[in-house]
Amino acid sequence: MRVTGYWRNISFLYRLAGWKCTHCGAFHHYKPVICRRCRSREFTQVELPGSGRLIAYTVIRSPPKEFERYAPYSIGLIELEDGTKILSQLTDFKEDELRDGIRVEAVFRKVRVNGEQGIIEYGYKFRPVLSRS
Amino acid sequence: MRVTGYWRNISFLYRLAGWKCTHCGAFHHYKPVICRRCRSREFTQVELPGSGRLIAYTVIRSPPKEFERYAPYSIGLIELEDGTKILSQLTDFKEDELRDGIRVEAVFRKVRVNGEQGIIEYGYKFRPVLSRS
Amino acid sequence: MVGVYVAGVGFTKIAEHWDKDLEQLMAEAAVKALEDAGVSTVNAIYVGCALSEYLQCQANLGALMAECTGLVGVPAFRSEAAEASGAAALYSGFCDIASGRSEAVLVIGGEKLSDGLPEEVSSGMLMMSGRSWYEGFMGADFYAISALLYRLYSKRYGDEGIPFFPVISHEHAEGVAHAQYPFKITLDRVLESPFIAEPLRMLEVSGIGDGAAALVLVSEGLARRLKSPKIKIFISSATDYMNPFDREDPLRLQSVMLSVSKVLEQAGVSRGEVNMVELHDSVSILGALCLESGGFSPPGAAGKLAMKGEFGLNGRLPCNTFGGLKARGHPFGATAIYQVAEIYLQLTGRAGKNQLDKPRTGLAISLSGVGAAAFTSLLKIEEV
Amino acid sequence: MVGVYVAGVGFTKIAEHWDKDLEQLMAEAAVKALEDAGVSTVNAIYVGCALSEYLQCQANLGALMAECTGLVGVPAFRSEAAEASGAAALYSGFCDIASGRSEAVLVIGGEKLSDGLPEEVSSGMLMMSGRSWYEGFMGADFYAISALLYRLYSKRYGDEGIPFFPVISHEHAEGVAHAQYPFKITLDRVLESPFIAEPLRMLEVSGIGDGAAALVLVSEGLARRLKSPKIKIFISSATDYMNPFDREDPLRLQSVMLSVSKVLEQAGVSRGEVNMVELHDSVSILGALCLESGGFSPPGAAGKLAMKGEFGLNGRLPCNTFGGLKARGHPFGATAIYQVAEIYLQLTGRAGKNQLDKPRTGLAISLSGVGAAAFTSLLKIEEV
Ligand SMILES: [Zn+2]
Ligand SMILES: [Zn+2]
Repeated sequence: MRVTGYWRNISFLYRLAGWKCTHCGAFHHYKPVICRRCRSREFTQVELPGSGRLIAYTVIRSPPKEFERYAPYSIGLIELEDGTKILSQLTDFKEDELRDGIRVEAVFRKVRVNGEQGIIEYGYKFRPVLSRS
Repeated sequence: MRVTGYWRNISFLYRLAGWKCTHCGAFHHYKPVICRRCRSREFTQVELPGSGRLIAYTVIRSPPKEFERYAPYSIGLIELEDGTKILSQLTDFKEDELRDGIRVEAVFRKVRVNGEQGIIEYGYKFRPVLSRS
Repeated sequence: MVGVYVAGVGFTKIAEHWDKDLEQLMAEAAVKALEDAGVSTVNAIYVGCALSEYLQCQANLGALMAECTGLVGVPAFRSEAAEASGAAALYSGFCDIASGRSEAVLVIGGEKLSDGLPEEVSSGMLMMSGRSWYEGFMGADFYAISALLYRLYSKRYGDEGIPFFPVISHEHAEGVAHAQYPFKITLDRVLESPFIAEPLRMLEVSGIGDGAAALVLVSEGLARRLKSPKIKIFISSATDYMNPFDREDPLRLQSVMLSVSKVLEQAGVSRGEVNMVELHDSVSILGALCLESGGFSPPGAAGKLAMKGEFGLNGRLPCNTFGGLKARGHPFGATAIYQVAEIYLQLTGRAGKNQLDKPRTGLAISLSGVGAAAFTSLLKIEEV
Repeated sequence: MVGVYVAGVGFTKIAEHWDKDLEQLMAEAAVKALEDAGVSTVNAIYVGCALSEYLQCQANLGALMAECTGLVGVPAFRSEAAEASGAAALYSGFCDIASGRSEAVLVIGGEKLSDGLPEEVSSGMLMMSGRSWYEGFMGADFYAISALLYRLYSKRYGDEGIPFFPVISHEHAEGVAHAQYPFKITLDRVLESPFIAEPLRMLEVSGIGDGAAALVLVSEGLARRLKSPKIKIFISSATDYMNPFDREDPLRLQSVMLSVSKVLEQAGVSRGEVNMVELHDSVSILGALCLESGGFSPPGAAGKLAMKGEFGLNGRLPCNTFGGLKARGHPFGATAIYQVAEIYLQLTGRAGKNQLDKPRTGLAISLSGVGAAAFTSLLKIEEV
């Protein structure tokens, strides 16, 4: 991805902020011209809840070029508390800690260094919620 | 261009070698499957003459990214002694030496360093033929 | 063949749209076109974009646009023919309707050049106008090749009037809301501008901008039922050797000659009946060569005719009526769609201060590379 | 609509063709197809390629292919729909003939993945299966998304038989001259291969190769006059949300469901009359989902049916009869054209040792991304 695309989408990548269709409730992580589900044109800005449940995860071992230096890394499919499903890198976990169904929460992290320009790009990642004993 | 593409086409880039259609005489700087002019399938390998006449030239001042460090550089349209027209970078000339119609000859030069891999790519360039006094 | 009609158009201003992603820009144009046509859905989406893989790291733009226009489900893919990518999408959309398979299709052209640095855009242009390991290897870019053509032209015919093409385009762009450079320039300013690749001057070449434009094409059947103004459309295309100096005569663009002749024949229109032309003036010399190769000017005469005013809004054959590539702007994959949309505005009497006097037929020439491919679209007032 | 026929096919072996440029590979396939069809020229060329801009630094591939096939002049441009780019080119070529505009067109699909490093090919795949600033930003590549789908599938249905899909494909590829991996593998070897993105194993995903394939499509009128065997063809397409987890049910590929239903309706064929299917098994789980979403297996049952032998050459519904994406190979833009060419060989009795017993109808499913778009082609023996 280009740095320009990163800048434009920082509100989602930093804060899980996006646009919710006032008609059908569909969430858009980009600013929509028209609702991708119902074609309505009215939206309200919302922030997604920062916690949810890990539905499934995987580990990338042979990553694309931009991610070579970060391999292996984990990608999870997460269902947030409001039911929205999002993808995220997983972080701050111990080797045996990842299991489908565990509770996870959003944290702000460095995601990568962008190509030739060397710009450090930050964004959300999710980590297991520590069970309070 | 990728380094792979450079390696595959070295015979032309180093030696002006290519394929001539045995039917219509059309020159191909790549190995043709079928003649681009007459659709014949028979070719002989040939080397183009290394000298000719400069038909026209120009100077690139705002070059593509790969050529930034070489700007400004000159591109010439050259008619070789056998009538074949080719494009070439021009080299080894003094500021006021380039004129349409002058005689030019091929030389072997470093053309550029290829991107991230840092491979030095060589090829032909043309320079003015010194008039013998 | 089912008759094909343009039923609505939409486009954005051409500018550096820092705040929008390519797909947002394209969705904006698409939604406007659907509204303009009074159509809420279509049978297919054809997307034209030249450099999304390189400049946005984005492929599969067709499916992405189906989603961004709220039309998930509908077939959608991208066509690429370098700077004429929008025309390639239009060509495919045209055949779809003409075959009777679809009643309505959306054609969207878009390009977001400001996502790259200027030298990256130049690298993109290098991919479009030459073979990667020949012109690309030596850095003989679009401007270099165009400059060499310009030299050959000057030697054969002189260059009188060629630098006047940008003057015409800028004159027509003045005050045009969607134009990137909506102001006049003088011939002196063109001639005083520095060389980009001599003899080609900075003010003879189009700039770098972002833009998206869209059309709704419909079948004659649907055209009859819609309330929006309908204009019949035809399109033809032809190719030539990638490198103009491999062609028999580099100053005759065979792709233009063939595609113009074919589209006129298809539409049953003579050259004399064409009331306006949108030229591919990404560089001044190509504007002139389009006219000459298309048979709208004798060889070597386009510049002189331009100086005489023949291609102005009140001339014999108005050209680039909203500013052409030079002044309205040239976001590659979108350009051909802007051209067609502007003819549509002219033929439907919606051209505002640029309105020509009741034109009935307009023609747009869209090139890829230095004429390696040409697409010619013809729009014509014809009752459904 | 004019009926459209396949009149000839050509393709190269899928391999790492170090000695050939992409355009040479494509020209080779094209010239073979023209010879096979007994046609010396065509009215248009449709080129499918996913990543030429990124991997070859080459745009304007359409015009380049007109030149490399000796057909300069003919309209030619590229279609891109990620891994289904060849099918997008076929779709456009189909509409061209169906409209009555062209009598014969050449459709060429090609991809040269060996021009990039493996991690560069992965980056290319990242552009194809997600939005650049969402999946692309976090590195959620095609394998990651497929692996997550695989997990959901296993939870709902169990994964029995899914890893058997590669076994079937390799069995069929054995000894196939154009296949990249023409040898058998056992289920044990699949299960013992390391994870690429768990639960997805190395031997459940297709490799990296170069290849090109071409078809000649002709109108029913020309089909009548040609001597080569002719097979009627139909094609449909549909899209879905780019990200499967934005879909109502990620395990139902709506794009497959819609495109299969539409093409069957178009051809007047029922599912039961389909004699063979070429699946998009770039990863094992997608092969299974194609069958289930296409209505050729109940949901959750494809793996079990596979284990029972239903999809073998002698099964109820032979699949991937020359090895599919997994074993024949998967050079993105070429893949759909290989699929159609292989069905053509089957229906014309030219499939050699892989020949099915008099099949009359075959169907190919070609996906882009993780089902963001699907193209379904149907070939059918039908007298002209
Ligand atoms: Zn909605
Ligand atoms: Zn020849």
